[in-house]
Amino acid sequence: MIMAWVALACVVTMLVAGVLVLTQRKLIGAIAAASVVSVALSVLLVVLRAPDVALAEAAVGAGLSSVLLALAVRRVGAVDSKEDT
Amino acid sequence: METLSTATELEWLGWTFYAGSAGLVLLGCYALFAARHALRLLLGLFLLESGVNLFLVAVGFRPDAAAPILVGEQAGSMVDPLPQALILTAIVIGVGVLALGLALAVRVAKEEGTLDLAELGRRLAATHTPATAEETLPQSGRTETP
Amino acid sequence: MLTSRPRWPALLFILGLALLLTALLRDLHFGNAPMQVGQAINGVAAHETGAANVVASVLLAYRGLDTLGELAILFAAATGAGLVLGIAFRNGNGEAQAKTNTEPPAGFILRKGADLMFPFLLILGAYVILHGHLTPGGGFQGGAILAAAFFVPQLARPSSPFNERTAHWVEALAGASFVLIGIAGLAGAGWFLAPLLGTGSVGELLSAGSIPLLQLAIGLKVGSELAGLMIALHGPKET
Amino acid sequence: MNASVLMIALPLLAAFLLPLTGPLARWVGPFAAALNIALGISLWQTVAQEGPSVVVMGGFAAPLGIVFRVDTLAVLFATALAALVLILWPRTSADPRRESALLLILLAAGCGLAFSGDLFNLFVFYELIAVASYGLVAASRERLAAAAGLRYLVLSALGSAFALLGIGLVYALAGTLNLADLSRHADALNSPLGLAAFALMLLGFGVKAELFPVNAWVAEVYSTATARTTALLAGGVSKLALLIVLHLVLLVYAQPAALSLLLTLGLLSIVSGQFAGYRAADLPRMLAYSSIAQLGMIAAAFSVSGEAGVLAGLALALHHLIVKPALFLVGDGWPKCVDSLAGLGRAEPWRAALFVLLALSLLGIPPLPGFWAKLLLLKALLGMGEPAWNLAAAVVLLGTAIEGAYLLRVLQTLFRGTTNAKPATFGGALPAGVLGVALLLVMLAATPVGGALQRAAQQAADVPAYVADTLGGSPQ
Repeated sequence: MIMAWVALACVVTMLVAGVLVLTQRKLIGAIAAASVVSVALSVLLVVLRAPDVALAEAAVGAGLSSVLLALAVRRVGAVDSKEDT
Repeated sequence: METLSTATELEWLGWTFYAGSAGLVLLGCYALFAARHALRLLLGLFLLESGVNLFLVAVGFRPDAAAPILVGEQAGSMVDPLPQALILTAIVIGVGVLALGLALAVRVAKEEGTLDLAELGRRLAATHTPATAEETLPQSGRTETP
Repeated sequence: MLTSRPRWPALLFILGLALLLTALLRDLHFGNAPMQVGQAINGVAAHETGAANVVASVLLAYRGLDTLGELAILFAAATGAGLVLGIAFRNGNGEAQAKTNTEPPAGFILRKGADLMFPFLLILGAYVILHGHLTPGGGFQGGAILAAAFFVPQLARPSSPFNERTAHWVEALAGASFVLIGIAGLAGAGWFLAPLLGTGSVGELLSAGSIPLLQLAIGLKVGSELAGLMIALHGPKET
Repeated sequence: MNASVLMIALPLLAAFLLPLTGPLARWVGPFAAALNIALGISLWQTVAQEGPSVVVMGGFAAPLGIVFRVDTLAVLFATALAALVLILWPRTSADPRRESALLLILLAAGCGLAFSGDLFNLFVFYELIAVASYGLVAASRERLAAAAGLRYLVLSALGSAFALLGIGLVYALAGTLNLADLSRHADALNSPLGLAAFALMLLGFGVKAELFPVNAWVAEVYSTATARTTALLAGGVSKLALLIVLHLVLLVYAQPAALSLLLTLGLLSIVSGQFAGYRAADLPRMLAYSSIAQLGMIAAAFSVSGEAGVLAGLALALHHLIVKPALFLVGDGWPKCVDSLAGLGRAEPWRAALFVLLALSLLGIPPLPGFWAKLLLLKALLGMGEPAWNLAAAVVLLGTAIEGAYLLRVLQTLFRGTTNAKPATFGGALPAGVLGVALLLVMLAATPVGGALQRAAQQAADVPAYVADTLGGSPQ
């Protein structure tokens, strides 16, 4: 039963963070929210008994992807579209 | 390992996972339809891919089964290893595509001064002006916009 | 699709899609999917490949070709990123030379932290790679850790040149050795990527035939490609 | 038969080792492509003598491991792609080493798409070819090439995510990914959920196959990428993506609903492509839209169940594979705007004559191969004997009429008036000439070529033999 509650909590966290990815005005905030999505997802993967995938999601999804995105934002930060929301 | 007592509980757990993956897919789709900034589109893709990954791993789940790693002389049932292997592959593919997309975005920002993909689409749709007609020749340089 | 549109149609479309998905997913019973192939692999994997981690044996034995394709994708992405950014720099009035030297060195804490992190991450990455056939982890996860290990010092000391020559050699030889192990299988056992070296006893470090070797090749290849991608993206700010 | 694996392993090995080869780097790529052609020819002979066969990776038999199905169709496409890569090998490039590596990867991935008999493995090779093509597209010196590449990447990645979702649904319903095994469990996919999986995969694989709702990238990319990259994408890669769809409808989704869906998307591609081509003002875009319409015709042909559809689609695909790259190469260096082409017919008679020959074949004027391909398509569509497919035949004829209107407009402009511009460089003279000669050879040897295509279609459409070959024989 604990497993189901952990899953529910993670799904809620993940979806709230997902909405934040879309609504954050600052790109760097959106990236931080995306990495929260990845962390919650990797906990869900542990609940689904996929430790290999969870490890990869934590290392690649939450870690590397965010670093890559942050590096790109740092380089193009001044270049925004006219309507950036 | 904790077990699930009833079929209803399993069903609820299933809907939790389906809601999570479908929610991420829908959020990603929404970002792709509504956003215009290239990095926001790439973030939308990231959400969409995460949702797909969660769905595939959830497909391989079995109640009362262990992770697909043998520990000692264990004989119990294990969850499906195949979707997990597929998703490991998909995660790495996703990060490769993301990185290449970011590299392209950096170059576009440098050349065009905007990352608004709708605006870039308009510029692409504008017919070729005589000024750019000779650029396909190998010896001429690329024009830089300030 | 990528044109400007008001948001309401997009929202309505998503709502429709949500209803459709709900209707479709009702037919899919959680925890009950037919897993013919998965079941069969669970039954024979340890015996056939000698790896305790069934996911690793799927990745490197049953579906080794997928993994080779995936390494090629990372290689293509890194090559494409170099192509895209390299062209931009060459025409950019010698920015390529200025690129690594203009950044001021990072603060004391970051530099000391990087010095401490480097050996730790290196050992962790090596451990995750080499135990991939026994415990969760393997070439991809360990490779990502290795990439971080080599990128953190770069972040702390932008002026210290990343040794591109060594990275090129590691990248090329790791990728080539994966293909060559595959061709060795073709020559030895008659099938591309056929397992070599016997299975050993399940659960020991030196077991599972050529799987640990393939994990090492993947780890080095993934690590060098990802580090290369991060360093390619880590350039000066655009104005 | 293991030559099929080497056709993937050797180009990949060459691509990985390319950074270390030093001054030899420029020769590695063409050599690997030539080697692939030789392997393809030897495979062709083996298949002709011993019939189709199956190669198991790592010795793990069919549903558990990945298998390659080596038949005439696959060998034909793998060899044709290698030949196309070789004759389109760039002479000059801003960054030859990286571009060579990407071309070699494209070659390996294309062979993988032709041979593989596993759904997820096909997806991996599809992604590989996609990632290689993003880099190649952005390598152009044209302004906005990177912007076109970025928009292409976003759309394509969206498609890939959908395709992966579709593959996941297939696995959830049938529990296997091997195409032959899926063919045995086709009933499990005959449900709304199974059809949704097919639609998702069609959206995903349709991006490279230039199918209707997901082809917005085509005109942008083809008008900004280099002519050789464009020729490769329009000529080779798009056909290989459609080959996946062919395998799906032949083996797994032979149900009427799936076939109707494919037919509908194909017809919409024809109509939208031909109308957009009619409205296009510059030549590369016109050719790009014509390519969408031609691929729509191939998709429509594949929606006809049985041998006739495969044969028609195969003929159309090979014809387009020869003609469209050559057209893009001839047009490269000419002014892009159609109205500025006036007088070039007299200034450069040979080049214009080649263009006329190719355009007439594309249109389907009788003695040229394009005519036979279109005739086969019409016969196949009418052979289904169902109203939707009869309507499709009418749509194909209507599309051809529109195609005629805009292609003849270009031809007319070419030979109208005179120009005082100095002749432009014809960088692609050699590859375009080779492709033109190949077209003429096919016209002269119509009977043996037709026979070979017939055999290929027969083998491909023989589903029970495919299933028995893959699942019946054990590896050892």
